[in-house]
Amino acid sequence: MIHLSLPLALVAALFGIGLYGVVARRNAVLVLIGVELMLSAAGLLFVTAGTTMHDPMRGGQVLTIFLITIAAAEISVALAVVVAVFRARGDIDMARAGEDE
Amino acid sequence: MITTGSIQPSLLVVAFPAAVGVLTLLLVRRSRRAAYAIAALGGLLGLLSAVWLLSQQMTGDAAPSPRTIGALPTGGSFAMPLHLQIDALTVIVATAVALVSLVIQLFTRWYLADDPRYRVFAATVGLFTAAMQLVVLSGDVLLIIVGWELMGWCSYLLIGHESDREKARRAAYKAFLVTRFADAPFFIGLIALAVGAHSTSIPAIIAHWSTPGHATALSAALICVICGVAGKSAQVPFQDWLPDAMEGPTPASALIHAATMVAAGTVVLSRIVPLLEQSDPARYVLVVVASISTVLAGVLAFLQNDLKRLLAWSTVSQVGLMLLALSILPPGATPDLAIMHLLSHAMFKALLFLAIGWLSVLVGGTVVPRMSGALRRHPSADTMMAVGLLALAGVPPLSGFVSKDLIVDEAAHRGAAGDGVARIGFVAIVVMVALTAAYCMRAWLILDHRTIAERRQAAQTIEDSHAVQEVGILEMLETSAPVDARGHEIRPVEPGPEAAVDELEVEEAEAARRPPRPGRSARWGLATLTLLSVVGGGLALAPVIDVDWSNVNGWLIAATLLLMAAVALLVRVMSLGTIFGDAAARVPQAVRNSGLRGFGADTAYVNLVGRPVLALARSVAALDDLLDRGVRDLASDAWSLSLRGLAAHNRRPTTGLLALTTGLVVVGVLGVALW
Amino acid sequence: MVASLLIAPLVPILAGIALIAGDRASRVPGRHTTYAIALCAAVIGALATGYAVFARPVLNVQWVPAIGMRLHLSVDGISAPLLVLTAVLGFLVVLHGRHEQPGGGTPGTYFGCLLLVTGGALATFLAQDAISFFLAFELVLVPMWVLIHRFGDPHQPAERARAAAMFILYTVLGSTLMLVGILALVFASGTSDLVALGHGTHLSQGTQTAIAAVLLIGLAIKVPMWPLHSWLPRAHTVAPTAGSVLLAAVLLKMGTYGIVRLVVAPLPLGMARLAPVVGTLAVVGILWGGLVCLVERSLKRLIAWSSVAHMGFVMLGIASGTALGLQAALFGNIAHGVISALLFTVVGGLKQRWGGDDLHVVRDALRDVSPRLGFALVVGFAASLGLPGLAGFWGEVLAMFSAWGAADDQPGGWFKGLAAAAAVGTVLAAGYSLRVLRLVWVGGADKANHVHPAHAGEPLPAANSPATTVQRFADAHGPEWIVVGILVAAVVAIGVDPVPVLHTTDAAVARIFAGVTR
Amino acid sequence: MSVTYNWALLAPVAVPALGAVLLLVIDLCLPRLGRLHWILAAIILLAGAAFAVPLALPGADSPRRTLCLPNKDCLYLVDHVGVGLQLAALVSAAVVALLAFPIKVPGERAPVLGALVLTAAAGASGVAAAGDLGSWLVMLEVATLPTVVLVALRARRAAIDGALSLLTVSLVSFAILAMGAAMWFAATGGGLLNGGGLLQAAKTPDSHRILVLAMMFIIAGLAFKLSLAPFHSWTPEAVGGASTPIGAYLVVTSKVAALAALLVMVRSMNVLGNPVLGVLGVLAAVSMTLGNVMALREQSTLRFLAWSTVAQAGWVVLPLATVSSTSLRSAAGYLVVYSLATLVAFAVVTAIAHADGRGAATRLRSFGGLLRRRPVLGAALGLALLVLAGLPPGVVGLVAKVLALSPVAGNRLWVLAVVAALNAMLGVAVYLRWLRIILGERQEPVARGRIHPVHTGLVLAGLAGLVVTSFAPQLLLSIVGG
Repeated sequence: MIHLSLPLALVAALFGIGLYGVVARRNAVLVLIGVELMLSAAGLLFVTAGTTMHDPMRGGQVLTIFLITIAAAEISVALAVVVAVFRARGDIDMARAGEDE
Repeated sequence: MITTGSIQPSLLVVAFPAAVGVLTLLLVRRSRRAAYAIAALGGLLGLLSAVWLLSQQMTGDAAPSPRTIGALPTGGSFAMPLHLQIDALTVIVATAVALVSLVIQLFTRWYLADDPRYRVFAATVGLFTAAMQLVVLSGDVLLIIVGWELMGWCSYLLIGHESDREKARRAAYKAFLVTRFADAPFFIGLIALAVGAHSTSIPAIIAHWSTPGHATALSAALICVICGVAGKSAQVPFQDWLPDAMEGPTPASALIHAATMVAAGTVVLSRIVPLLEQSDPARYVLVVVASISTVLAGVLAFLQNDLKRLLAWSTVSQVGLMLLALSILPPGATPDLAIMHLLSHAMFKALLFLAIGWLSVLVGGTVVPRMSGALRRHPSADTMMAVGLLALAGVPPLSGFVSKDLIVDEAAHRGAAGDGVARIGFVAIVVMVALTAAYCMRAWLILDHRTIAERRQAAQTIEDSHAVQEVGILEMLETSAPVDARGHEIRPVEPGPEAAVDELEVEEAEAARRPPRPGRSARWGLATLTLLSVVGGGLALAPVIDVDWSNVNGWLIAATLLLMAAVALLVRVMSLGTIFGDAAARVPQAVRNSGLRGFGADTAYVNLVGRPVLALARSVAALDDLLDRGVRDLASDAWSLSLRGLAAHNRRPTTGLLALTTGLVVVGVLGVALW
Repeated sequence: MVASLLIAPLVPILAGIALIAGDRASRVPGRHTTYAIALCAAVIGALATGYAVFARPVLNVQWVPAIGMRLHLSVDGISAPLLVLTAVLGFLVVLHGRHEQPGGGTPGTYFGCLLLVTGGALATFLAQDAISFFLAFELVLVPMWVLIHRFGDPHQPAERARAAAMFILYTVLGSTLMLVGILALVFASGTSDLVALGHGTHLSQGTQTAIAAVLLIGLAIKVPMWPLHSWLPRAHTVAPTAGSVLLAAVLLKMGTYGIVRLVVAPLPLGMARLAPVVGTLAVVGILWGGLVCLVERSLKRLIAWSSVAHMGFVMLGIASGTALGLQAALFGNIAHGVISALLFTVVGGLKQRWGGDDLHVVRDALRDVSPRLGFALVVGFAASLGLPGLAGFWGEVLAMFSAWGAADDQPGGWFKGLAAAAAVGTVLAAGYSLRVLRLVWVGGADKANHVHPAHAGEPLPAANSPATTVQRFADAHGPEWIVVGILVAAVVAIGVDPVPVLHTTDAAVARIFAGVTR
Repeated sequence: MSVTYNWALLAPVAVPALGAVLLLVIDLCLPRLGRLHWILAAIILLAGAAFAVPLALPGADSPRRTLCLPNKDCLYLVDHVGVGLQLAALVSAAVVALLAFPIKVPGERAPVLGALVLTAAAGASGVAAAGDLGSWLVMLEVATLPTVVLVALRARRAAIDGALSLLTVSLVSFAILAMGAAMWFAATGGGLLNGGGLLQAAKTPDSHRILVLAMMFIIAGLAFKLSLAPFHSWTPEAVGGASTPIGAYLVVTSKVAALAALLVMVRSMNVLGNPVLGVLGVLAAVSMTLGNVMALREQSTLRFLAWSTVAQAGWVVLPLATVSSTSLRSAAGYLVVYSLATLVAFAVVTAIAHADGRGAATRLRSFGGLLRRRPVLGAALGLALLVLAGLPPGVVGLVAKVLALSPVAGNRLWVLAVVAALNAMLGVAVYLRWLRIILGERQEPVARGRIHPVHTGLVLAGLAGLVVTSFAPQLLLSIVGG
């Protein structure tokens, strides 16, 4: 059993990088990637926490799978919107969207 | 004996004059006759009730403390019974007030014969009388305040009666404001007395404060009350409203000066005289105020160029004497001396004012040039004038003599006994006696002056005071053409001699429209006043007034009489060769000018109180604008905040994400911190 | 008859709503119909109020349990005079609408708003439940806002909007703060029943002080107390006459009534702690208002300012912490209600006739031009300066009495100083009252000029000479004169015999102070 | 593993969810129904709501549970507050569907939109009853994701921008939420929201700390959906860009879902024993202020309503600054009142937009003289605004304000209370601005189309609802068990 601090550090790092990506990137797809990173951090935390406890329902794993599913659904919607944005504006630069109406 | 059932004559004494006010305003539309009927009837009934009350008092049947509107429910332990308090002195004063008021009502009918506002005037006089009666009969400080303030208000209305003239408006405003200003401490003083006693009833207050142990508080409260009294009675430093109040019609002046307003201070102080006698500081304050007032007013009376103003100042002086009489009382004494003088003063002063009013109607004004020789032309009033002036001067055996010399005697007596207050008072009284003799003599000499032709000439240069609006007669003199020693003009003046003569004729024609003398009833009233001025001194013998007339120091009286005679002689000498028979013409012009202005008291009021208060008001208004703007700025702040908010919300998704992230950090930190 | 408790507020309110709604209908009811309906509703409301005041029924049923709000209506000594005042004034303003129905909207809206304000105020004074009190308190805001905003001075649309907004915003802030206080009080004491709260609560002094402070700040805006008064002069300046009357005579009273009900009675310890501050601010208000009045140019604004000063006396009485002070305050409330109603009616009429209310415009003497209005103005200002025999006197003088003899737990010296300053305030009141009378009643024009010697040689100056004729405008007649006359009579009646009013409140006041051990 | 089922209890969630599928199936079979799908959707939603009604009656026992595991832990439980919110979500969604019915959309899009609304409503309804972390997360996302699509499907540029804004914020928020949930899970060691693990975790300092942090993440994640500042940035964009019924959905149904989710979490936080959730107080204060201040200047109707929703969100969570069953009820009660008033306002705007064209409804100015032109619409909108401002005659709004303030005042959080009072004032300024326009004169000539009868009916019903509840606020408040 590996020590818990390593995965936890990874969780923190992933979340931080994801958050940074969300804030710093202007390209919508890159922002989505940031979100994915954050979600995977959450998933990792679920799994990590799930391993330490003796949950008969396997809560950690189950929730992680939920999470992945939701993320997939989200990304599909997100990509659809991004495509729509691209069609409407010609780019997917988040810092320019909504500028003029 | 009339039954003393539920109807108390003491209440009627107040109610009838008040009813005059109310009924006249309610019922009468235009009819002068109806207004007169109500006024005369109300005044008469008021007098009859007063006499009824007097008779009750004599027989001992009077209810000592009748209730009025019932005790005020105060929700606690504070008693406000609002009772009257009937005793011999107050009943006599009430009778005198009722009498004077009645005569004035009768006289007014004639005096204001063609005044469209006669109705209002009569109503106000009624109300005024009621207020004074309330003060006189009150046994409760709240009732005193009620009557006191009502009188102030009525005086405002009466003085400003001829409100078409700016001078009258200003005089009314000044009279009310000055007295009201003095009323602030008066209120506080009475409130302090009442709160200390947990009751507004005067007997309770006297009982409470008579116990030893709160001398300082008592003195402070009394000094406050004295302040108010000084205001109402036109004593220094509030003296200057009274001469200005001469802008009112003469009957109003008679009412204010003789029986009501200015005398109210004496009445109130005499109510609480047992407390005054205990407090030396208060007595000192009172004697100083009264002494300065009585002397100063005597000087000013001598310097006036208008006989009504002369009488006004003489009132200040005489009221000063009454207050002096109160201040020199030994502990345990009753205020009969002061009340005695109040009564005689009421009679002769009312007489004087009405007589002057009569003359002024006939000659068209009260300034010296107009009045000069008035009695020569219209001798019908000369008995009244003579009696009035003699009584005022204190010539035996008239009423003024009796009351005044009793005070002189008491002051000398007490001063000899080592009372400092009485010594101050004595000196002041002596000076005042001389001054009184001087101005009385002066007035008589003017009225009785012979050289009508010269008067007539000079009159061409001077407009009637009615036509003089903003500028006083003084300024008019300054700007009018100089005359040589014999009264001939050096240079013709502006409107031209014809115009001036025309004007005189017009006015005389106007005066001719009313009968040349008051109606019979009014003349009867005047005669009564004259009679009382002559024999009023006999009241000292009456059992209801408790004065010590048997042990009077005859030498002292002789000395004062000699002094008076000497002064009178001097004045006579001074008046020789003057244009109008005016002794004051010998006084340097600068002093007279200053005297006409009351030695600048008005300017002092304006500069010391009026201007600073207005400046303060302006700065407060400016401050409030700031406050207001501050509140408004809050709105515009919100407005500009929203503008800034709009700039921040640039509709870009990245900005939203940035905000979101910041929010996350803030929430995390705050959440953990606030937990 | 319990129904009277419901009829009193509901008939005006429902009639008001009906009138406003009727305005939107396709067939707008005529002017006379509207007036008649409004008058009927006002009369019914007044009669029901009168009956309720007389018979003192009680209604107490559950209403909104979610917020602990009950429908508890009844009348006691503290509210009875205010109810009568409100009902009578509600009737009078409707009556007055016949004379002056300002433009800016339809008659239906105008009378509807008047009725809504009246009904709301009646409900406020009837409510014996803290939360429904608040509800009723808020009820009057929007109609009042409409009155100011739509029916105010037609010459100043921008100022009208600003004043209306300031009025409602300031008041909402105040009432929400009051709500906070009420909720805290209800939560802490466990009851929202004002009758129960009236017996005092047993909270610690700290708690009481905190709650009392919030309540006082909230209510002080309504009163208004210096320095939270800025909305008042503005609102009054542009409000229509009836609006001013209701605002000054009824709405302000809700503030002081609220203080008595919510602070003085339930939170004696808190009130005692805050009383010096309240008293000081009250006196500052007295002086401040008086001073501003000395230089104010707009007549309506001046009266509004004088309201600030008069309410200062009311607050001073409350702050004194004595039964006498409370009596003075409750009496002062009524007195100020009647006086300000009178003054605003008269001045509103003048403003309408003059086309403005600038005091610096020289005009002919009102006593000549329009004797009735002149007389009413004199009575109003005389009462305003505290002349005995008129309504204003007793409240103010008793307030000074109470301040001088403030409760034992108060700094006596300080309160004595406050009483003295208040006495100075009465001098200022005399100053500004006479200033107005000097400028308006007796006129600025000097008519001594008119009989100048120059005319003497000519034929007698006849009425056709413009210099000597006074430009008369219509004096008060019909409804206006009735309204003014009733108010004058009320001012005099209350002033001559204050005992009935004081007697009404006496027992209730004594009850408040009986529970308190000071 | 055996799980108990109580279908009646599950119906408020199951009916709309199945209805969404049903709608798509019907479209497959009968492709030409077009806008009638909206009616179907509304019927399904109302049917779902009908199942919730018995539970909302005052006599019903609470909480009711189902999907219980053998160890008595239940994955689905509703109490009065929960069922009230379910009801609110379903009814509001039904109103949105009815509002959308008259609006012309391409024939193939109507069933999709209807299905999305149903799905989202199911999610909103479900999250109110979630008993475990998994269903909570899933239901929340089910309630959220369709809204992005709903906004985007208007296919105007503004709508796409709004959708992008909503999308990004919702994604990031969901990520944060997931992180919070994960921390929660890590701290409590289980997925149940009110299991024994929570108590256990609250006792050990370490996990207590993580729990607190988890709670903060969850609050931050949910705040976006409630449009609490500073997580609100999507609101004006999305509401302003979307079609008006969808705008109503975003600010009403979606918010109901968010509050339901928050209440579920806050309720479980009860055990932590801290009565004050200062963060929510701060968020409430900031949102109120920001929303009101921004609305002061807003010229566009929809954006105005969006800012108003930001401000109202502050009021909704204000009572949650203190944790107690009363404050939960207060928040839910406020939300219900807010929903009613906002729906009425949106109904009026939609009706006008439909009759006169969107241009006639998106500017505040164009509402000039509405009360005169269209008395019913004007009165309804005016009353709704007064309710939102909390001024009588909108008594119910005032009662809601009382409700929201009472926990704060009761616990004597003076600063918060004063801020709230200031915002009550600002709010009055905000809503009166619009009210003034309605009361005022007509600014410009406006085309006068015919109001669709469905809209008229809805507005009338809303007006009646506002009037009735203003006299008897209890009718409305009792559905959240007040």
